[in-house]
Amino acid sequence: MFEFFNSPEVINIIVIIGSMLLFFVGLFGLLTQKHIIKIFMSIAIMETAVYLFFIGSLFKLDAIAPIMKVADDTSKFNDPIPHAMILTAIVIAMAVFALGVSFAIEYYKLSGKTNIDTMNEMRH
Amino acid sequence: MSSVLFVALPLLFGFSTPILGYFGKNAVAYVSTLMQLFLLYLGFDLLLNEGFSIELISIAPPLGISFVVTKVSLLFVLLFTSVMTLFSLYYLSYRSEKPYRDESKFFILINMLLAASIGLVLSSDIFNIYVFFEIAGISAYILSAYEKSSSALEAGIKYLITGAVASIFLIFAIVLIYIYIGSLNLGIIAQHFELLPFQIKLLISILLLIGFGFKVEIFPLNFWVSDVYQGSSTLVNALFSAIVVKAYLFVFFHLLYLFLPHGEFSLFLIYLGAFSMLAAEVAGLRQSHLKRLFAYSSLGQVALVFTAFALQNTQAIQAALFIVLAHSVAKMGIFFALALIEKEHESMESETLKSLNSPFLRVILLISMLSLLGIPLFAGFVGKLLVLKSLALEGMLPIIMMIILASLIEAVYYFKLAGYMFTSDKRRDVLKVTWAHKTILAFLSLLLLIIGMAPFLLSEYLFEASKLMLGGVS
Amino acid sequence: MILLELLLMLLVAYGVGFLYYGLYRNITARFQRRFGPPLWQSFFDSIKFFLKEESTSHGWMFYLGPIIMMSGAITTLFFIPFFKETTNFSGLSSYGNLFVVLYLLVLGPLGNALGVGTGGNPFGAMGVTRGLSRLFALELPFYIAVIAIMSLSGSADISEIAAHQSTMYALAYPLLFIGALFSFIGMMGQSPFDVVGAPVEVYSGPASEFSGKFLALLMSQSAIYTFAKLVLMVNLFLGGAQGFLELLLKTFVLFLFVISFGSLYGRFKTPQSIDFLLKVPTTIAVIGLILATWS
Amino acid sequence: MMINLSNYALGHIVLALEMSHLANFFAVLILLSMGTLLFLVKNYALPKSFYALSALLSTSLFLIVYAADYLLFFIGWEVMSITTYFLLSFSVSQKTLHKYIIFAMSSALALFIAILMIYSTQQSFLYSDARESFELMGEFQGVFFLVLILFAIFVKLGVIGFHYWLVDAYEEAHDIFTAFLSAVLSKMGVYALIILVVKVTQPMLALAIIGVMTSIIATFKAIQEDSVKRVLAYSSIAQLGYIVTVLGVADGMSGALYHSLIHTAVKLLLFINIAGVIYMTGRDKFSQLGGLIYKMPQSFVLLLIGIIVLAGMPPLGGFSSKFLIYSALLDTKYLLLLSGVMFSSASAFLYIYKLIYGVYLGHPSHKKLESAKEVSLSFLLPQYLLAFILITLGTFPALIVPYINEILLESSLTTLSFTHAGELISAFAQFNGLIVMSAFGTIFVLVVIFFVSTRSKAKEAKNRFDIAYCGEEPDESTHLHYGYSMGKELARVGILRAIIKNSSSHFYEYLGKQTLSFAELFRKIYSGKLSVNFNIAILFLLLLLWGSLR
Amino acid sequence: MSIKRSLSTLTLSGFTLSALLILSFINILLQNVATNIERAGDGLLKLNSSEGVANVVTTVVVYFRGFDTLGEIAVLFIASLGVGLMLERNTECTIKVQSNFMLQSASKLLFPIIIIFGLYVMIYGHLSPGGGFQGGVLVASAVLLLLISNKDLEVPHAVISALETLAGVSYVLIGLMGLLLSDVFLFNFLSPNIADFGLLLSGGIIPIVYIIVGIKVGSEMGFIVQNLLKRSDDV
Repeated sequence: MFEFFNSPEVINIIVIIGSMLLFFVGLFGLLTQKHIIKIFMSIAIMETAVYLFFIGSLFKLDAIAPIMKVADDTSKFNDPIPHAMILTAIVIAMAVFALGVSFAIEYYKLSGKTNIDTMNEMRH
Repeated sequence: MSSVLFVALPLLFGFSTPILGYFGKNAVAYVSTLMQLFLLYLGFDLLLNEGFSIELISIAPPLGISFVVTKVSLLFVLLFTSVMTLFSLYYLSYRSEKPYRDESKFFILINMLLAASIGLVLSSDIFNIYVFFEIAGISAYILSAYEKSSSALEAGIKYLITGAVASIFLIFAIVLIYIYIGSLNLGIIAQHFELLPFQIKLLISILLLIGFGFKVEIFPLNFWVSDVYQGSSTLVNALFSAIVVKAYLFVFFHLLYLFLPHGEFSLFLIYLGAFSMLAAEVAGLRQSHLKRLFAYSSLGQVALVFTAFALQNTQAIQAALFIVLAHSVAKMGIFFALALIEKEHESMESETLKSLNSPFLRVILLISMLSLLGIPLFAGFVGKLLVLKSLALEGMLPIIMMIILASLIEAVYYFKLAGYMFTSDKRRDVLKVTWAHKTILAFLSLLLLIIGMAPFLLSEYLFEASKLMLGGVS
Repeated sequence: MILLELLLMLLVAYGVGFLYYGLYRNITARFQRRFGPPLWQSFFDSIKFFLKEESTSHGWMFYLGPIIMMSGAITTLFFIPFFKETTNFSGLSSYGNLFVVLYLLVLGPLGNALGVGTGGNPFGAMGVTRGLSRLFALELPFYIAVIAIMSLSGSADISEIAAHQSTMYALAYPLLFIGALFSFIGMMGQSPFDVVGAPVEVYSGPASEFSGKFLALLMSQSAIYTFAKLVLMVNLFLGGAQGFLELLLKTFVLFLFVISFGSLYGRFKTPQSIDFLLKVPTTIAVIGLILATWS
Repeated sequence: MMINLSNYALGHIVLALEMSHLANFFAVLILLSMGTLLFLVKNYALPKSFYALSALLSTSLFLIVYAADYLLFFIGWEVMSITTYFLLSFSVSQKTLHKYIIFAMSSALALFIAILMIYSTQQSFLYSDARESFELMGEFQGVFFLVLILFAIFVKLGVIGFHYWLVDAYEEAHDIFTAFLSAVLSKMGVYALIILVVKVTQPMLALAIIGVMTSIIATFKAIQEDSVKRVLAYSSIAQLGYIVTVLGVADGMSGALYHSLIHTAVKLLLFINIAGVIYMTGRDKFSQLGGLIYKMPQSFVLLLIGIIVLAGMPPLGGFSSKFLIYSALLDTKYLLLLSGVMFSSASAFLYIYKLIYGVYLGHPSHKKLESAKEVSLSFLLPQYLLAFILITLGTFPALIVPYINEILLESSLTTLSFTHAGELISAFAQFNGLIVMSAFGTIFVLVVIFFVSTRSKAKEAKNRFDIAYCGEEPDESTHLHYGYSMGKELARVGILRAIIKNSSSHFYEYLGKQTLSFAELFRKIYSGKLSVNFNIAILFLLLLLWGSLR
Repeated sequence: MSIKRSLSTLTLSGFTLSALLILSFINILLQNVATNIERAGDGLLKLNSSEGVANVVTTVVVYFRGFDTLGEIAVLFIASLGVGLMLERNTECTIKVQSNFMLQSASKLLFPIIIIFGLYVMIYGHLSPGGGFQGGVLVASAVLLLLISNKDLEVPHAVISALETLAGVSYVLIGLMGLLLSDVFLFNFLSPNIADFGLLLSGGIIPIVYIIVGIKVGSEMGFIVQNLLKRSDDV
């Protein structure tokens, strides 16, 4: 019934539209939300969308995870680079997120504000 | 000697600070400074010996990551290293009176910043550039919020959010590049970039522009800058304007020259740069807070460099390099001096300068400001002249006029400050400046004068560097 | 020889100047339905003043004022040739030109103003102020006309200008002449531009501190200046003269016109006269200039 | 003699220095001013930096003068402007200083644009290529170039409309520096006008008209002022107006050069004199001075010589230069312009008389003035020197004609004919200064002899109150310092009121206000909210994307 | 702090802008579908059998693109430093964690299992899916579990610091060792033997580095988690 999903074109369309919709959610949040944590979440969602898009775009239906034996034919494996890159990117994003949250906590403690639009200590 | 040391040593230093901490309070500071001096030596060593090398990491490019050392990247590396060394030397004397809390962390951060900036300049792998982009960014966020006051934190949060958004666009661009070209090596990408479908090429270029645009402080992506400068501590601002922006600028245009060697976006970027400069200077006109004021001036100068780079010819790039040098030196002088003033007066309103009682600091500030303005005899003039000259050769009169108008507005607020410094007679007690600070500040001012009066000492090197940069060796 | 000629010129100017002054007093008297003083009364007055002692002095600069004025008058006279197409009675005019004369005409009054200022009398200052305020407006139409005729004659030399007039400029370019004439009336100190002297209201105006020899000098220079100005005017606009008779005739006609005009009109206040001069005569002169040189 | 600095070239920039006669002429003016003003220095306790800055200023002036390419000229120009700023900062209020620097920088930067325009056509900064470059420019570009250059120069000259900074700066600057400003810095504007405009383009009627307007308006503005230095400042503007006028017509260079020399000398003389008065009395307003003639007789005589020159009267030097100016205008048939110049010249008598009357004549306005003494030799000596120069140039007006001819030859202009030093021959007429001087001198001496010989015992006035005064007997309490604001009533005259009351300051203040509110707008954008900023950024991205896709 | 929930201009413009942007992205991406081209990954796959370990992703992460990983470690290090800087003197707490009996018991039970699983993932990262990051995060999550279940517990700062220092320094030193021995930074100087491919002890420095990465990630994450969770003493 769902065989038509197995064609790379359909998969590609789904990946693009899906990840971009996710990106839209994040972007919408970034542009409209005021709460610092929500902003961070929006950014995280956008990042995730990009990762999804990357992995999805380079995903081959007939290939397997790249764990090989000595003399394997390399063409049957999926590209390992997206995995490695996304692994790195995720950790970086996580680190930035953690730092941002700690900033936000500290800022809230000092000024009691969580709304980025009211962050105006320095209007000169 | 290997150029990887520029990155490896600061990282090693950073990771090993807890060990160093056992050797006493000052060990971290001194080791850090010594290491920077060593890196400076390393830079000159590379400059004198080869001036060009490709440093492999793990495996050979194009599959692996590599560092490319050319005259132009070496120029930036040397600039960053010297700025950082001077900064450390300055801070060594500064800290005895008003050290940052948790000093060893501060040293880690500045060294990480240095490593990342150098990595940005040297790396020839676009994902590696992204990693360094993030390291530089994250160290800068923390440095900006380091004082933990609510304004510092506000600056940090704004910086962090913009940085994170910028990195999304950058990683999006990188993802697209890998999907459509299949490589992360800059050289390979450059070869295939032309052949991409037009829309994809455009999308990647625009995503890169937006991603880097936040970092190179270009209109309309630079609204965060003034807040960050104002909130951050004064000394750190010197690093922001002398190192961080410069590294991003270099990378952005390095990528631009590689990917779009025929200058498809050139005209648009030139207008964008000139307009950014104008907008920044106009915004600066009504400022009364010194740090914010100089933030706008940084924006203006960076936009000028941006315009020059965007012209995409050797003459203009040479000019841009001149401005980069002059601006870094001048801004260091200004923020170093402001740090001393802030320590004494505990205020950064421009009225503070009225009661500044230190002829030495006044002269230093003045020389730096005149250089920023591009007054003859100072380093800034050479750069500005060369930029405008190249613009004139291209027949871009409107751009010239925008830049000149911006300079005029800049002059108005600089001379307002000069007026505060030199006409008032209500002075405080004499502000004592230690000899170490005096030496460094005098050295910076002297440098501005030397470059300004004898630009031919540098011009040849810079010209070759600009040729290399335009040629896009990677 | 030249010295003799200069002396003669001086004597002629002195005599004729006082004669005209006497005539002026008589004619104005007739206008006002009274009999004036004897014709040479002013001359005798001046001789009398010369013999009297001056009542007060306010230092050396006070002396110098009238002296500079006198010297200015005589120098001016020497740089204006009496006749055209001859070197007789041309004085020093070949060494100067119209510009020199125009400036020398002002030199005397300026010297006087210095003396008056030194005197420290506020009324003197008042007179000087009026004179200087009026001066530029007064000169403007005259300058315009003079510039026009200089350009028309292609020379700044007075005798050449006089010689250049086949028909006299007053007839050829009446607008220029009319403009210049207004100025001339003022320069002669006649109504309606005579607020400087204002003999009745301001106690002899600038001269209020001068008495005795000073007054004598002032009167003499006035006579010389009057004649010099008349001759200049004749040379510039009335085609010059070839003999004494023609000179006297032309100057007298001009003089008569000026004094009758003066007797007919009331006096302007300073701002009024400036306003009038800058509006009417200047406009006339400018139109005249444009018409004259439009080609 | 040409010194080429192209060895030190950067890129394709060739720099050159040249010792032309024109340059030497202006260098002499600089040296004259510095030499005379150095006499005064020891009277004032000046900070060391004043000397250092003056040295830098002089260097930049010589650089301007001897540069043979636009770049060095510009460097000199900008260094001059900046150094002037700091020299002004010793005594000038912040508002004036700010006004000055805005104008000075606008001037320098406009010049910069113009220079770059010249460069862009032939890729050369050299003067020798300038004329050709200018001709290669398009029509619009050419006009724009001239507008920029003229703006730059007019600001320096203080041409009416661009003089907003000048008068205040002159008034508030240190007395020595005011003299230098008027004598030399304004001449740099003249030099720039010659080098950058006259030598590059055809004579411009517009320039002449602007010059005349300037001299007329500045003269009436000067008449209204109470401060001595302000009067002299406006007078400077008016005198420079003559120079601008004459540079706008063909063959006007000789008059311009002559007048530059005369104006430099006379303004030095006047400013030094006034500096002496201010030094002695501490007052610089006509309303607060007066009656100094017998306290400072030498100064009085020197000022007298100065004002006679300023008025352009024969037999002193002022007439010689005026004569050349008038002749040039007459020769080119700009008759209405000539009328304007002469009108302004005649109007100038009012403030010229006020200069000497308000300071030296009449009654002292205050008791303190009674104790004033003659100034020291350091003030008098330079004045004597300058007076000597001015008298000499009046007597021998053609003395410098050979030098001027050299300059004219160098620029391939028609030279003045020269017979002997006493006779100045212009294209239109000639006069003999020697004869005029000796005639006036002889007659003057004769009248004095006559007067003195017939003089009987004159009664010296008992004191200064011994005057005829409406039957009253004035004393100390009577206000006798009259007429120091002469000319005020001119404002009642309808035509003149338009000149006197209107001021460019309203325009500039309005401009400043508008700029500031514009800046306020940008300031608000820059301290805007983060979410708004991101909206703008995304909008930018969208526009970019669509703009390039289209 | 109440945020107005009305349909403001900002919401509208934000929605419009993001929708338009996404639509144009989708439009462009759909029009230009990526083709199957030879990518760098394929080259690396080929290279892997001679230089790498069984898990190609691990080879890429640790060796081929090991420099990125070093940078990533640095980011993590700086972030944890920053979090520590921000929150270190955190005496008043905003989140009060009340752990109940269930949590306490379960955490005691689960902690060793998670730790062992984490260590396994870490050590076998080069042979099977997993690796230093994943293992490190697992270990950190075990610590998190422990911390939320027992409010008095605090992992000694010195231990974390020692671990992260050790890991970080040794990573850079291994890199420098490669530079020293063969002039290439991060060179695999323990030249892997092809015969050992797929064994636990294979791949030269790769497993060592990945374990180091694991330790580093674990300790940094633990540190961050601990800092974010730190409670005041008087609760």
